[in-house]
Amino acid sequence: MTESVVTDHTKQETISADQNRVELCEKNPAEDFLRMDRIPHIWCPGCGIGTSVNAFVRALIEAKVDRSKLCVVSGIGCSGRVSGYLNVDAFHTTHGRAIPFATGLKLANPELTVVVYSGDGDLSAIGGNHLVHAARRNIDIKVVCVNNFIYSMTGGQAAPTTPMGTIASTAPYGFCEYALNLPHFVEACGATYIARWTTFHVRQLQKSMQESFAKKGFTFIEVIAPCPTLYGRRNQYRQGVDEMKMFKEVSRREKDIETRDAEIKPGEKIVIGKFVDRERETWLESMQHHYKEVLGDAYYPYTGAMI
Amino acid sequence: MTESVVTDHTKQETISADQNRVELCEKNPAEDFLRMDRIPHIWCPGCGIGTSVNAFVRALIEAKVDRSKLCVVSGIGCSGRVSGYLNVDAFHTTHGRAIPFATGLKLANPELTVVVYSGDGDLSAIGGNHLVHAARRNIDIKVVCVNNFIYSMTGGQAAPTTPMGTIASTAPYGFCEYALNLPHFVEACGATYIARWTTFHVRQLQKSMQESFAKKGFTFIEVIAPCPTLYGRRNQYRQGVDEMKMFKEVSRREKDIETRDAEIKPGEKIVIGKFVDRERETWLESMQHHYKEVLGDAYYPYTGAMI
Amino acid sequence: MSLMQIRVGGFGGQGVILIGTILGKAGAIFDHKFATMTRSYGPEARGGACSSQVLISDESITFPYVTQPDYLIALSQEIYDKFSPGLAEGACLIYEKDLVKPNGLQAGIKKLGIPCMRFAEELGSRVVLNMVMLGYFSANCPGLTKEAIQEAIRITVPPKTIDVNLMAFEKGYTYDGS
Amino acid sequence: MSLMQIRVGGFGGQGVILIGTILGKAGAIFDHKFATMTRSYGPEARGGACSSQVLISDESITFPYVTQPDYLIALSQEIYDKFSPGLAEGACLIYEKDLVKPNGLQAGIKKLGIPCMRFAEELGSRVVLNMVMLGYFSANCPGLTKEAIQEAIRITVPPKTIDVNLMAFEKGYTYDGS
Amino acid sequence: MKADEKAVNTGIHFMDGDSACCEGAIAAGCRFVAGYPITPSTEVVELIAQRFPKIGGIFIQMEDEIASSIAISGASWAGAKAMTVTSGPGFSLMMEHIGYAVMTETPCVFVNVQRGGPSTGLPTLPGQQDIMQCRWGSHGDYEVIALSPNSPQECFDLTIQCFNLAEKYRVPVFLMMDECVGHMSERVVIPPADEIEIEPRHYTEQAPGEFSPYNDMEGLVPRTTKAGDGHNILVTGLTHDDRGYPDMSANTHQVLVDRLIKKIRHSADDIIILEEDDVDGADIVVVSYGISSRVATRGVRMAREKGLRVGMLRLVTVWPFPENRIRELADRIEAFVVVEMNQGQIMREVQRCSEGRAQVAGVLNYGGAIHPPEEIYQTIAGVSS
Amino acid sequence: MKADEKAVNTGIHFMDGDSACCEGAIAAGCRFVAGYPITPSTEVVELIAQRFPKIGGIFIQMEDEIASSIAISGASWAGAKAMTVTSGPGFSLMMEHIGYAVMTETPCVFVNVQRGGPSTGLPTLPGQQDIMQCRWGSHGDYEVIALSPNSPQECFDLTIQCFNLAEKYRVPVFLMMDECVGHMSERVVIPPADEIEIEPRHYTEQAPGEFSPYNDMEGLVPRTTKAGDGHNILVTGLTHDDRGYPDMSANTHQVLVDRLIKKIRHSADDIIILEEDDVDGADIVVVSYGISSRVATRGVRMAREKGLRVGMLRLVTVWPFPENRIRELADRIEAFVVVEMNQGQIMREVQRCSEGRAQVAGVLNYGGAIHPPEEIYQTIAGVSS
Amino acid sequence: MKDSKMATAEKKERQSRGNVNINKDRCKGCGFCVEFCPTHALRFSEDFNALGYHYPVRLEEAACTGCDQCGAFCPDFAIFGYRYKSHT
Amino acid sequence: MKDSKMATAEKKERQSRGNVNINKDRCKGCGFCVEFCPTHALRFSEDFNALGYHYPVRLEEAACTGCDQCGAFCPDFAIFGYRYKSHT
Ligand SMILES: Cc1ncc(C[n+]2csc(CCOP(=O)(O)OP(=O)(O)O)c2C)c(N)n1
Ligand SMILES: Cc1ncc(C[n+]2csc(CCOP(=O)(O)OP(=O)(O)O)c2C)c(N)n1
Ligand code: SF4
Ligand code: SF4
Ligand code: SF4
Ligand code: SF4
Ligand code: SF4
Ligand code: SF4
Ligand SMILES: [Mg+2]
Ligand SMILES: [Mg+2]
Repeated sequence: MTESVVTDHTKQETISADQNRVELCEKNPAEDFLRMDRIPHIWCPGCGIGTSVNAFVRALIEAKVDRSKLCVVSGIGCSGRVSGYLNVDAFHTTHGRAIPFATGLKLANPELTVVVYSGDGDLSAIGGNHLVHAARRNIDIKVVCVNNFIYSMTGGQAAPTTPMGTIASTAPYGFCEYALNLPHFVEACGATYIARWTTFHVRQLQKSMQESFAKKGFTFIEVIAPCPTLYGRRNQYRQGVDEMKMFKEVSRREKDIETRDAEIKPGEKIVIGKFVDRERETWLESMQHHYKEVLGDAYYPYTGAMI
Repeated sequence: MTESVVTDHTKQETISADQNRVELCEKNPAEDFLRMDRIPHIWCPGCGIGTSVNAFVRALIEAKVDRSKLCVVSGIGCSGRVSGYLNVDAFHTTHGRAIPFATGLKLANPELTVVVYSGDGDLSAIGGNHLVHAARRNIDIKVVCVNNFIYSMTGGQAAPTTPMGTIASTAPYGFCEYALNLPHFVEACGATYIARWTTFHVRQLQKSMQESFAKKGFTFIEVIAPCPTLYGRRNQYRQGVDEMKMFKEVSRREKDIETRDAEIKPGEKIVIGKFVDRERETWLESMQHHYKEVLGDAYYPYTGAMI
Repeated sequence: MSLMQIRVGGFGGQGVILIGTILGKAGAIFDHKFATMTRSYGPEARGGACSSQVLISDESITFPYVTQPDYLIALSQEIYDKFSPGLAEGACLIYEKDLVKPNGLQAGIKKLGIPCMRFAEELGSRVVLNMVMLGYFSANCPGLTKEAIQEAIRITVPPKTIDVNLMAFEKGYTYDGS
Repeated sequence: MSLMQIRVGGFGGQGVILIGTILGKAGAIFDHKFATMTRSYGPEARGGACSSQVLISDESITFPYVTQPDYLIALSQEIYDKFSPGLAEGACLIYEKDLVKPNGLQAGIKKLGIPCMRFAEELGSRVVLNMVMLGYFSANCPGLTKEAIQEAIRITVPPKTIDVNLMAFEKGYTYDGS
Repeated sequence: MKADEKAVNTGIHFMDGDSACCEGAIAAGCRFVAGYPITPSTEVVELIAQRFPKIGGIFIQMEDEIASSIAISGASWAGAKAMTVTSGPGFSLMMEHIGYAVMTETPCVFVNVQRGGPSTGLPTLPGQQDIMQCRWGSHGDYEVIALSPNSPQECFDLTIQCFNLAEKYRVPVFLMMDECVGHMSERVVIPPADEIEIEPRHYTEQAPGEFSPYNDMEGLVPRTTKAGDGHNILVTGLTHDDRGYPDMSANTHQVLVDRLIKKIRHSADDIIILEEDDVDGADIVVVSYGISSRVATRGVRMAREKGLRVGMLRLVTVWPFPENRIRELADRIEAFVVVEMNQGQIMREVQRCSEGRAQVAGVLNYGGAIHPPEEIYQTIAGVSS
Repeated sequence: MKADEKAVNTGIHFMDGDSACCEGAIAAGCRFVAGYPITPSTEVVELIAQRFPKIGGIFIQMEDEIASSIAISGASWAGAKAMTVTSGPGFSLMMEHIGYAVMTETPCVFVNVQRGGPSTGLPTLPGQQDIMQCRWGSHGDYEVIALSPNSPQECFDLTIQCFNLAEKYRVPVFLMMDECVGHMSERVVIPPADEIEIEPRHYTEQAPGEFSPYNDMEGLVPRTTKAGDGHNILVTGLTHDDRGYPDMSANTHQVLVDRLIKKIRHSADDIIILEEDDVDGADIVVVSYGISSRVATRGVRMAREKGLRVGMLRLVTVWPFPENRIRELADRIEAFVVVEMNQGQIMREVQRCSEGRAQVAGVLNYGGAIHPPEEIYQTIAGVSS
Repeated sequence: MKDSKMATAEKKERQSRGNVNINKDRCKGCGFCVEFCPTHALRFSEDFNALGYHYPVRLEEAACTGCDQCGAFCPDFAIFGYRYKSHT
Repeated sequence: MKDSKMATAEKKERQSRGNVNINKDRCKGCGFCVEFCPTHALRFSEDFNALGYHYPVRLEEAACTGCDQCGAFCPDFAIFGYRYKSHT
């Protein structure tokens, strides 16, 4: 685990009038990006989603993302509630459809920074096809996928990410499907940047998020997070912290690891790290280049569809 | 191109009473598997779909598939019409949904041999998510995907498989998206058997189909086929035969090729061959083993859901 | 003539719809009449028979389909077989000579054949067979002016192909039926 | 008593629904009455307040929700704050002593507190706090027999946990309020 | 045919409507369930997932509701009794395959545990707002059957009824529950298997080769076959002729759709179940269904106590709508009072069928909470004065 | 606001309804189209794909209709006028996002070029069978606006109208075309840009920080904002309070859904466009819409020639339904004859609103072919005798 | 085209191995068979068939081996090759 | 636990670098901060907070560095560390 230092930028947020010695610091750096009138949030004790939001907010601050141009789009799920707690333009869409909504948002106004923040079930089950095609097209959106191995919001049903053999409410005797290896999957679809961290790796997660903001194209960050209420308890992790300890223990960061070897199986290591960082023209760039070439002056350079 | 010999089995179908010298042979070997009262079919002159059906029927005969247990399921599209011309239990479903229909069919009666025969748009655009999850689950169905690089039935719109730069009715100045590399994609999802041939490679295609019938689990065969009417004409192949000649020229079969290198780009080689042939428990097997283990005698061995 | 009803039919790829479109444009834009063109085709969008119906009228058109054709332009046997029984006395059949055998046609119907496929092949491009047919039709239909049809062709076909299309039109227009 | 209305509330994870279920079962199956149990919970299925309503009646029940509670079992302050104003004279409040401060309660309402959370922690399992509460409720509610509630516990909780649950029940049942 | 003894959970239970629906499906012979979780319906499939491994059945949690809604058609054609379960947002995604099941005459059951809408709306609170949707939500013309239970016991009973009707009419049948009924626990009595009547699938007895899908009819309903029986059938959502072959002509369409509609409409008397209470002497008839019908009885009782002559008409069958009965009553009574948790969906039907001969008033809300009985009483009182 | 001169294709054209719809969208300021091919609607987007690169706009062919139907909501929140185009099967897949657009008050346009259904049905032949679906196809209670053109010219004009209404009422608006109108070519006159009136988006003028989504209303319609304007809005399909925050209580739901419905119902007079011909002196009024209304004029003419007093009422606006006008007429006339290519979807509405005071007859078919005028005449004659 | 003498010689030998069956009215004239016949045993007709296409005809002088390559290619099930039994 | 003498020595040095801010009523008692504080500067309270959870309290004797690791972990935004300006 890296221990990193709170940077200047953050500090400015937290330092009071006395420039030399700040004894009492009233405001959590995250608060500035949160809708404080909605806190406490609905997430359970020990839920990892809030931890991921911490990393996200710190990454926003670090990367100096222009907040007024930032949109966060979610689907439905516990993780899908993230957008609604962030004090930015926030879109809580329908289950599985954050990506096509974000596609419309980004393409209609290319100046926006569009983040999709949602759950494993939302993005890879019902929303799987949108993930495929947005990655293939290289739409310039930043996807954060909170993988808690389960459909939490609805009570802990098995998801495409549920490790084989674990217990879920719709798999009371253990789940017998192969889990989708998300990094490998999105690589085959075409994502330009792919990383996986657990919520134990908050600092690395934050760094990956910062990198993704700087990256053009479809980026995908998987955040493995504890859901004590509906995954942990049924599967020997009584509390969120137990799952966090497991993450700490079994996570491995290996050099030059291929995504195909990043499958998650119960009781085995969890491969973490940045897997892919490549250059590909985004959908819009590709369109603009191509039309300029083919149509010449007849092409009307696209800048946005806003009226 | 291999030249192979018509085998005994086929010949028995075509040989008349005179056992020694058959001068007039009335019946095309394919006819026995076709609904002849629906021939001529709707496919255009030089359409490759019919050619693929030839390979399929010959493979059925060769592999001695029990016809009464054979179901062919299609979605909607020119390729989706295949099921309706085959004289077997045939299901022409809705656009993109052949795979989940087939999943229901196969799981409810595991004795059936279930083939999904449909188009690239049907299976990888609207139906993409079903492809992902059926492959992941390793549902024991045989998928034949006719890739003519286009949505033909509706008039030649671009598909996820349309090679970048080519002309389509919805991409009149050339298409600017990355094409989905189907073998690579389904490999990442988990298919057990993956091959790609063009309709020029009818004999190899037939052989792959035979292999897939013998294979347990989710198999995927991509058949690259000409669509002169809606793809070819707009893209310099005036007739089906021109596209066939191109297939002949640019196809390459390479040893140990990885699916990731099988992307199709206009003007470049088309990598053909069998890419993947691996063993994984099917969904049903996995369920049966697991429940037997966990539930012991309380498990009721599943054989079918038929009333 | 207050309402002229034309049915054009053939199989996919012969440019049947284009014939209808050009006739409609000629009427609606250049001859300043009311014109409606509808089309029908095979399953979803593919193969099989394909036909178009054109109505040209001095008044606004409410029912946009042919009820009693004045002209049947048949580019395939199937179309002929299907629609020729609907022709009434005084109507006119114009057909592709090599592809259609106008068997059993009722009396009182004018019958004009032209080998437009062969003409088109001679002109080096099978696809202009519809223009040849258009020319021949124009020569035999006083209801629309030749100029209107020619103008309609000009604004409809790809600019680079205007000449070859008009040539084909002329070929049909001047065909004397021999 | 012809209709007994009970509201149980707390936050997710306290086993509030299970209290309702057991009371309902006790009434419907073992005490041979009519019983209805409904539940409500936070957004979709997560977090926040969560409550259950139990109606026990000698006649069939048409309106399945509590209109005038006879008992309010409050396991969190939030629930107390929200529902105690609805208590009318003669009703009974039963609450978790450490988690609920029954401030401003109207007169005429019976008030019974029990530190079930601490008792449960003492018994080594936080999750049985609901059984402690059930026991205490049973001791203070003549409308259902103790045996019926015990039977209901037996057929509801996982077989291996019957003993600890009944022990917790007994702990609550015998709590003397001191 | 009787239910399977080894599977039926005979006995006296205290269970919620979702669980009772699951038990009903099992009793009805359902051995294939495809679903996707959604509040407040998920408990149905969670219990299925628990029960099936021990009685022999397939539960598969599909990747979405679309897949679930078509997988059951596939399973049905393999010979299974098949069901899917959802709530509003998922139901909206199933619309295309309701049409497919109608067009291909595939027996199957859709359960919708209704919550408040539109959109994500009120996931944990009840609504009755998908009643028109289940009748009109798929494109094209068709007729379906929908039942609406008002207690966990009925969730059990009517689920069986849904499966039976699906077989009898080869049509998708809807169990339109609501969150309130789904999450309410009550005593549920599950009878012994041999007291549960099950409609078998009506297979053709014709031999392969002889059978074509529409030449063996029982009234307006063709006998069927299943995959693997050697009939080489062709099933398509395209307009098809009586061999099942695509024939995209207006005429063939007319004949086909007409039969699909008439097979339901002409059997309305057989299908429709109504519960009536003191309708004959009434001046005012309260019309309701589902959970609202329970509350309505309270309102009715209050009105009767005030001396008003009020009857109750409860729609156990919501679709087909009991047009004739409403027409008859409209001639005799003064007013209908329709109680439902929506903007007046069934009220429109009552208005249509009463043709101005009786006044129609609604006690309506947009879901989230069932009506206070007083509100119902007041509307009755208002109408009567 | 006026249309953009550089984009409008001013002039006299001979084009089909699909193309005219495309030109109408462009004239209306639509610069974002997400679609998925389906017969007989595809020509709309094919032309869009040709036109947009030269005028500045995004056409994206999404992976399916679901994606298309939500991408336009995204684009709309970015500030674009956005549209999707489909036909029956695709429309069925869009139902969830119609509800989402309603709940989030997102201006956007859905075009449905109707073909014969149910299911895959008759892909190349016309139908008017999705009229009820566009009103009721999504779960939950809501109201929408739907227009139905009867000529290519109207496909142009009404597409513009759809976009304008969408902005004015912050609601999804439907252009319910049919295959016949979509594939029929006629003269279409596109006026100069400065003669085309365009409704702008009604943005709030409140400053960031001050603005909360429902505190700046124009009647029942809140002023809006767009992403990137600094307002930090929260848009959700959950029931929300007047800050836009999720509040899943029955009360909040009641207030919200009530306003969503009333903002349309209370403006019915502003929204509804009817075309009437000789209705005032009529004994019989023929009600129709879309292509059927053209054929109906022929039937009416035939009846008038026989001396019958027949009026024509054409619904240019199909939803909201002109309840009041029908009620008024019902008091005065003898009968309505409803002509439509479906089992009588609008006929039910006419029946409901005429409340038995006028007879209601239908000239109906299930799609595939428009009515022969004789059939219409005969029904009129039958009713009058 | 091969040298015709040699072709005739080969023909003798090969012809005896099999033959090709052509259902001309099913043919849509795509040319797959003509183009890809390994022995170049087919050519297009001058005539149109009922559907308006030029269909394949067998070249008298060429030697069809009955390999059924044409049958495997034909999208319209209009042609197929077959071997004479005696040569199996 | 470290040897208390040494801890006290360290504390002096470290304590001066920063501190931790705890908003006890937001806390849901998950223990992430307590478990993963690099300097073991936190422990659980005996008391329940308003929500019924044991919340973290700072150990007097331990040296918080203000590293904000607790803040980065806390899912409820109930805690954060900060450095004193003079030590930047
Ligand atoms: C169309 C539709 N189907 C189903 C649901 C119910 N639903 C809400 S959230 C959810 C699962 C969310 O799982 P995931 O995305 O993993 O998020 P988590 O709750 O685990 O963070 C489901 C199935 C819905 N709201 N809409
Ligand atoms: C829900 C739905 N959307 C769209 C369509 C229209 N549609 C029919 S076939 C087709 C494309 C087929 O493409 P492909 O699968 O590649 O088959 P091909 O015609 O190329 O063989 C489309 C978009 C439909 N029938 N249903
Ligand atoms: S249910 Fe799981 S994912 Fe949802 S808030 Fe609770 S812990 Fe987090
Ligand atoms: S359009 Fe293309 S794919 Fe369809 S039948 Fe014709 S050639 Fe084949
Ligand atoms: S391959 Fe078949 S369709 Fe093509 S030319 Fe030969 S016989 Fe005709
Ligand atoms: S059977 Fe073989 S050799 Fe004979 S024509 Fe066909 S392809 Fe040529
Ligand atoms: S991490 Fe936050 S919520 Fe968890 S115990 Fe610490 S302060 Fe409380
Ligand atoms: S700021 Fe660092 S040292 Fe201080 S309590 Fe938090 S984690 Fe521990
Ligand atoms: Mg999850
Ligand atoms: Mg294709």
